[in-house]
Amino acid sequence: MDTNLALILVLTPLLGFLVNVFFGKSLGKTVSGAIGTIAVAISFVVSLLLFNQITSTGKGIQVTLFDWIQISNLKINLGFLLDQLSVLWLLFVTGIGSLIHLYSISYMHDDENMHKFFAYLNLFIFFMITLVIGSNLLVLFIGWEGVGLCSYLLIGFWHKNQNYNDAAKKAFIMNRIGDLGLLIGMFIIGSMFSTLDYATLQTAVAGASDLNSPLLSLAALCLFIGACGKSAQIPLYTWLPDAMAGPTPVSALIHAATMVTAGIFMVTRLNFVFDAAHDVQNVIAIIGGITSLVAATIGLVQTDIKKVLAYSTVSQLGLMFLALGFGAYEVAVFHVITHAFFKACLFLGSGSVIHGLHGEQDMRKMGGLRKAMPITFWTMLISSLAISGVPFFSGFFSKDEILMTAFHHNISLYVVGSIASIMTAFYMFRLMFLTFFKEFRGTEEQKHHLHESGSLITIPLIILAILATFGGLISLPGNSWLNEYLAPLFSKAAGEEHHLGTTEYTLMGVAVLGGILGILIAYIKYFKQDNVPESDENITGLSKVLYNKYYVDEAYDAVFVQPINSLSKFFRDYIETGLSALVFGLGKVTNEIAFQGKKLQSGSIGLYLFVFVLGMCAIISYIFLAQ
Amino acid sequence: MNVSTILIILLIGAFATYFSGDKLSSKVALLFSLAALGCSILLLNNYNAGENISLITSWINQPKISFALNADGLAMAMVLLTAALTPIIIFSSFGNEYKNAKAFYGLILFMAFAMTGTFLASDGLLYYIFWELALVPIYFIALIWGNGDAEERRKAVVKFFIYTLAGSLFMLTAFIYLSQKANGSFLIEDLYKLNLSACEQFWIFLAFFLAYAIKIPLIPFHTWQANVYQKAPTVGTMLLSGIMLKMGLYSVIRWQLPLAPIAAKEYMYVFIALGIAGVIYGSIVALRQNDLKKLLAYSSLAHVGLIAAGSYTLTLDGLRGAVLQMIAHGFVVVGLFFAAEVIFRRFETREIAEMGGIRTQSPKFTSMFLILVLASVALPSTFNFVGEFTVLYSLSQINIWFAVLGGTTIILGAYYMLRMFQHVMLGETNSKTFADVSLNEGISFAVIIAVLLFFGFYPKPITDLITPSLETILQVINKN
Amino acid sequence: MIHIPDFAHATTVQVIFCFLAFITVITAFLTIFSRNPIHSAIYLVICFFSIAGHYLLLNSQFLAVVHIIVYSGAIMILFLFTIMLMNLNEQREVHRPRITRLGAIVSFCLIVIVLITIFINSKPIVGGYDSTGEDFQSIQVLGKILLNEYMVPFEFASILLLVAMIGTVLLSKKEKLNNK
Amino acid sequence: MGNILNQIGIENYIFLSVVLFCIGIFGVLYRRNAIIVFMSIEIMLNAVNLLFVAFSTYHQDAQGQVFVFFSMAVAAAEVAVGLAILVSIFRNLGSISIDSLKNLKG
Repeated sequence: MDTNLALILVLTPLLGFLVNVFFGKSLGKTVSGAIGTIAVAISFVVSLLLFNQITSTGKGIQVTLFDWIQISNLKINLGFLLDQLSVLWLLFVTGIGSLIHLYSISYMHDDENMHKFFAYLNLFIFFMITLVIGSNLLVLFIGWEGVGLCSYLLIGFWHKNQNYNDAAKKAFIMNRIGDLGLLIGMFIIGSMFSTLDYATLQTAVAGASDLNSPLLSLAALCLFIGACGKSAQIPLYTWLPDAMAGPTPVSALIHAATMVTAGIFMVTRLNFVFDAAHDVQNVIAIIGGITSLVAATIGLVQTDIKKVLAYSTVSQLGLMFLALGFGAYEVAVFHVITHAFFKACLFLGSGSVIHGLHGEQDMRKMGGLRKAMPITFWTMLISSLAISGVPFFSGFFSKDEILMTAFHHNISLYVVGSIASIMTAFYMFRLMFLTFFKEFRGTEEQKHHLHESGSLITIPLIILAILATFGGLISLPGNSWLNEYLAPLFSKAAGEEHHLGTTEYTLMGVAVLGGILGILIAYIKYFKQDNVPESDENITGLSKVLYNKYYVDEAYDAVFVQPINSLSKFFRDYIETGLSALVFGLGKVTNEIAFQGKKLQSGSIGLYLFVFVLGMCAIISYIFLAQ
Repeated sequence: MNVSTILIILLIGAFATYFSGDKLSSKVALLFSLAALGCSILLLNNYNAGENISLITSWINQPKISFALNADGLAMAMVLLTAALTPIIIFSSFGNEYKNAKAFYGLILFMAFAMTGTFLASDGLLYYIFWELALVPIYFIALIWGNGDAEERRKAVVKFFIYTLAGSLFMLTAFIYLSQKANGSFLIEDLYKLNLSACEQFWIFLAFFLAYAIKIPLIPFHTWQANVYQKAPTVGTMLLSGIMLKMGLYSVIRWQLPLAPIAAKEYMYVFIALGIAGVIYGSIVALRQNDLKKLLAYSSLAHVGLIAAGSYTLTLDGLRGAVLQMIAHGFVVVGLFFAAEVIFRRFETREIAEMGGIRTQSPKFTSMFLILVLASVALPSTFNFVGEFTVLYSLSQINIWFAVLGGTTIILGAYYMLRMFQHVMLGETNSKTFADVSLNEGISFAVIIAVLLFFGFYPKPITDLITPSLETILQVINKN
Repeated sequence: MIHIPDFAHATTVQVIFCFLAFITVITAFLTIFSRNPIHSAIYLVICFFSIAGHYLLLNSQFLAVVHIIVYSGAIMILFLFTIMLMNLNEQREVHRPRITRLGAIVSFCLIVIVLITIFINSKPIVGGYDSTGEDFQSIQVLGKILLNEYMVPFEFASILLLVAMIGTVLLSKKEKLNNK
Repeated sequence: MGNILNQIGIENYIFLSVVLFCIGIFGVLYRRNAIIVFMSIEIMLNAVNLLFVAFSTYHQDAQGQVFVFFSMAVAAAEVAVGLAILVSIFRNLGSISIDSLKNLKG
């Protein structure tokens, strides 16, 4: 029964993918969209069933299908593990996935390759489910690379534009750098504990005598590099903003809500490994903090509506890693969930705006959309309030918990996180003010066509906005359902319960004040003073550095890409020809010897005789004198 | 029924094809190659049932050479690879017109015959004869039916021929020396039993290494490869890269390592490093290739480097991963070269710069090509991943840095393959028309893809087939 | 060691040997150095005669006779005929460049030195020159050996001579055949 | 009568034939007239023959002499053919200087 459920869960999206690939074109756009959506919806229903089962029994379900790869000291099964963590992830992956599929039916309706879009989305859901429910690291790796592939396909969905293809390629390769880390981590773990299976691994790590060994730390570090690649952390984050080249629903689904959280999932899944490697945890916290701050600063000045959201995503992911670094896994998971709600909503909202403006993404050419698109406006406003940490929206609770954890562990990282939060509030409301308030700054023609999007677009928005508002209820401070639910996963008692004392309330107040401060600054700057960001040429000073993302892309290009390319050219033009010449040289030498030898045959009998005599002398002296 | 049946079928097939005339020859060749495939599957069945399908009869008395064919799991796996790829290769050529087709297809079957013989032979000299025999057909195939400037082609092909021949001569010397030691016997069992000193083993190892390093090819002995791949007709390239390279790798496992185990252990690090250097070097050179077939050639160089590194680890994982990866690479590389050929049939060019924008015109071909590209970069759930993972794992057991450096193939491979894919397939619609794949072409692709995906999820049959014989070989290696 | 003849107490045989050897070497040299081929041929004849003398000295009369017939008779006549046929004289030969002559002299010295060194270094002959008294080189004995043990080579030699004869005729007639 | 070699010594014969042989070689190298070269070859042959006979006596064995017979037969054949060749060369080239025989050039 469990096996069948799990198989239905996994295979329905795959079936949807296959149907759409082979018959999508002939089925028509609406039907193929419907098939895609229903496939994911079925998975969602199955996830709900599983969730029900898990909450009632409290035990995970282990499903083993068959042996996959045999290695002398490892036996790797193709199997699934459905426990609290994976089912939780399943719920929001398939849930948000269904909503976004629904949204895409309308959003992608004008695209000629719509069936392909749904095929890829379904494939993505398939791989994401595999990633989440795999019972060992290698099955996770199938999903891990599979979602990378789907991300590649979807970023480059409009494949006629080579810039989009470049972005897709970049995303894939950056992810692969991380994947190498993950693989190496797996190798070390495999050779240390002779297993990659989560359950056995947990007991093995618990039973290991020399925890904190450098080898285990190295493994944890490598795994974290993998997480960096997938979850867009420094130094591998640059692909995520570029990934916005894909259609907006993709950005919402893959690059905000689900795929990018895979890194957090993996770290949470292997919490026992990371708990045993404190140094690496510190590294994770520091990198998370820095990423959140750096991304937030870049987000301050971006003018492309999706880029702002992308940097915001990177920044929020940084916050999650900050929490992971402190061992507060449930807090990170909490933020993953709330973030999935409000960020998906924001992306879908921005998609609605872009759809309404026929592809315009520059905020400088928007404005005053509030009246034309009320539902989009209100849902986005709610989500912005949530992400800014305004009290009683979901983001408030989750972000507050992260900051509180940080405060208890490391004040300076707390300060970093808080500044990032203030900046978040600022740029989110900058986005809101520039997009929805004041007068419309686009062309007359666009203004003429302004309209609210259809119900297929607005319904998901409304649902997500509701979730963004009330999602925080699953883990209220002091009375956390989530913590209890996840408790079986973690070795130590689920998160040191925050005693809601004076400190905590003060911190909350500070956070709220910070959020409101950010909103206020944005209000003054972009509503009161009516500023509009300047056009690209006029940006100077610090903002120019920020606007150009600290020139990190250029630096990577100069440090890694160009040297490899020139090395390649050098190899191709010099080493290859050199080696080839060497081989040909052997032939040439032989030829030359023959040619010179030919000259020796001058035909002069006198010379022959002379040489003959000399040779005879040599032979005779060798025979008789050598002994 | 024993393994000689398959050799007989292929040999008769080669002659039958030649005498069937130009029109029928391709079909006759396909028929015989399918018969060989069927025969090999039957043999596999018998083998799995525990039947002895080996054959030993004396052949020449002075020097003592036996006609000994030994089919263990490893050899069966390689025979199956050959038998499976030959029909695919022949079938893939159906879209082309060849002048003097009867000779062309006859040579293909003859080459399959020689290569199968190489995999099966368990007598040193018989093995050597098959090994060299395989060189003859490919020489003519590349020389007569190749493309590009005739003079340059001749240069490249003759270089290849002489280069590989020169390498094998060292192997022959080693065999003769070994048989002197083994009282004139060339049988592999007798050679396995020899107790050679470390110094002798070193020289024998080196002699074998020269032969195999040129054939596989490992850097810096690879210079023939790219040119020949480029100049040879695609069928020839497929035969070379899909099967013939595997001859070298197979021989490393079958002959080189067990015959000189002390030397193999002593110099393990050097040769692993050489293999890994090939991985990195091949990948980097592939980045800036303008010719599609050349790029694939260098990618092949990178992959076989990794396989060789895996073999030289002398661990069960390494050998097993190497064999798995050999089979996977055989299929994927044939598929990729076929894709290059499909493009060539339509665009008459192999310059990447002149391609692009194919995806809009032929979605089916794009999907198939993409799957092959992804398999080549070892995406999990493809067969290549199973092999590559196992090899990298074994390398990590030797030294974690080997795994890290060898693992760069994951990154660099993705880089050059996707870059190639982007410039060949994506972008603005090409002004030249590109018809989508025909049924024939589609079938070839579908078979290859099906194999790659099936074994990607379920490699157990192959693993079970090869593991016992690899363990036997490891016992020989570790006997001292 | 080298057996140096004691000239004061030289036996007749020794005197004859020295005399013959002297003639042999001198005429050989003269053969080579004389400018006129006819003179060379004459000196060669003398040289051959002296060698026949050596044979006689060694008590192989039959061989000496055959030698005179074959060499001094047949071969030398052949030489003389050829020389006269070609009408060669000393003016026709241009001297070789100096380097060639130097090379010839050097190699001559070299081979002499090498051979002599070999013989000096080789083991001295052990034992005396005993004579069994048995007849081993009379015509009778030789004839028996030739026609018993060496029957086949002997016949081959005759074939060889026949072939050489035919070949010679053919070679020298070829020009005429072409002219016809 | 005793052995003649008791009085002369085999060494002297060896020396004599060595000298003779070397003179032959010298002649071959020194002269360019093909006829003289031929004569030098004959001298060399005779040097060897002489040695054969000397050793035949030394060993009291007729085989050495038999060999000399064959050698003479061969020499006769050789001279006949060789001179015939020389004659035809002379007819063609008008010279028998070995420097003019350069057709063997590779």
